[in-house]
Amino acid sequence: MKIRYFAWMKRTVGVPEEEVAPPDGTDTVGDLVVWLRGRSPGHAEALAEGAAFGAAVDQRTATFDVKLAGAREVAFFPPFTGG
Amino acid sequence: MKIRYFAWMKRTVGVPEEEVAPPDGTDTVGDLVVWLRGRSPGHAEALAEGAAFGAAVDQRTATFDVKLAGAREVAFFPPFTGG
Amino acid sequence: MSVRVQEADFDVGAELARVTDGNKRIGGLAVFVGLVREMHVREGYHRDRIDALTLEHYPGMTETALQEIEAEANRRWPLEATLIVHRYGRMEPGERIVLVAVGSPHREAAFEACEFLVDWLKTKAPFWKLEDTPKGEQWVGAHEGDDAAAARWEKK
Amino acid sequence: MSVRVQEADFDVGAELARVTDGNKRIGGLAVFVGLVREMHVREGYHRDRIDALTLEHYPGMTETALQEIEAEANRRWPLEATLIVHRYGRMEPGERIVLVAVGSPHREAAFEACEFLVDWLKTKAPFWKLEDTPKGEQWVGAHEGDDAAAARWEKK
Repeated sequence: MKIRYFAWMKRTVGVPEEEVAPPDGTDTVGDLVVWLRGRSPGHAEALAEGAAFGAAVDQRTATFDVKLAGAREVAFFPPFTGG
Repeated sequence: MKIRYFAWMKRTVGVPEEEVAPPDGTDTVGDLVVWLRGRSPGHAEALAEGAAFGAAVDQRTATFDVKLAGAREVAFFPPFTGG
Repeated sequence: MSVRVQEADFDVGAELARVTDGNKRIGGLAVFVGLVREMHVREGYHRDRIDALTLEHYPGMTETALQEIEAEANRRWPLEATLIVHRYGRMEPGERIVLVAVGSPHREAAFEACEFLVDWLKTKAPFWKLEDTPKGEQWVGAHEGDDAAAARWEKK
Repeated sequence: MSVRVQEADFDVGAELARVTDGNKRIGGLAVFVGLVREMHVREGYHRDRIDALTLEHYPGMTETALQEIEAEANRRWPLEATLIVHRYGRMEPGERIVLVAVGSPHREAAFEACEFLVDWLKTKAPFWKLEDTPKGEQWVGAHEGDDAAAARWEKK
């Protein structure tokens, strides 16, 4: 599964993207966030509880209860500021 | 005093503009309308009571109670339809 | 602030460039371009095909009226730049009639002022439209919707 | 309907001509151009001078998100043409960031749909702004006003 980070989260995590193989039981976006926090202090900071960030599963905005089943790409990013 | 007519009023009156010398006592735009009606059947039709038209005195929109004192140009026209 | 009344068509890109170029305080530019439609569509009234539109105006008064409308928009909103270009004369379907552009630091002010200018110029500037249709010429009547749109900006 | 995400600047006049040319059913074209301001002005937060802005986006998702926003506008209003062009990359004050254009038979629909598109793309399309200021780089935070502006279009 490919994980992508955008804007300041990319800098805090330290990489723009990474391939990961989360353990069985990582069913939802929320589960994945919890698991990713353990990968490095940068991950823990970027994905901290209470940090304002959203997610997309296969390029569609997803809430943290969305199931990961079959997902190829999950992205994390701060609130959008385009326009 | 110059009188100008616009849009369909110009065609109904028959001229785009005319010089007139209304009699003493023609104090307001409304007085002028009444007096102009007597100039021709075209005037009477264009300026008929109940017809939807407005006026401007010296190029500023004016209601019929506006005084003519010193006015050089009075215009009559149907409601605006620009834009 | 700028107002122009002219017979010739205008170049939208060039006009807008003049509005914004060199002003780095504009964050949002709201623009309206009014065009001649090939159909006259007014709520259930008539739906005639239009071959051409002729806009008559009151030279002198028109410019003054547009300048007053523009000044009012600048009093009501914090604007960096405003432009009104209105054509007169004969135009065919697809041709541009009017351009209104408003630049402001904030997009909300730009949008509101642009709508205000379009609504007010329709009811407060001395223009009259004559349509050339297959049934002959006919003067466009005032549109109640335009009065309502203009009225929403009247100060209570 | 058309959506483009690109690094290069766009030619407003040429883009708008493509939207309206050949379509004689458009009576009103409402347009918004977003530009880089030299000052970051957010309610009492900070007022830093901006030397440049860098827009990051999520290629692929951005195009999909903009197409969905555009499709939603076309569902809500009777539109003849819509266009969104959004840039990414580095831009300096005065440069254009985004163009939104909406053509409709009716000016009210054109204005409403244009405002809707601008409000929604600010909160629903994956773009992030990084400001280059005399104090260093800083990511632009989400603006509560943008959320409120977008929320007014949410169906009850």
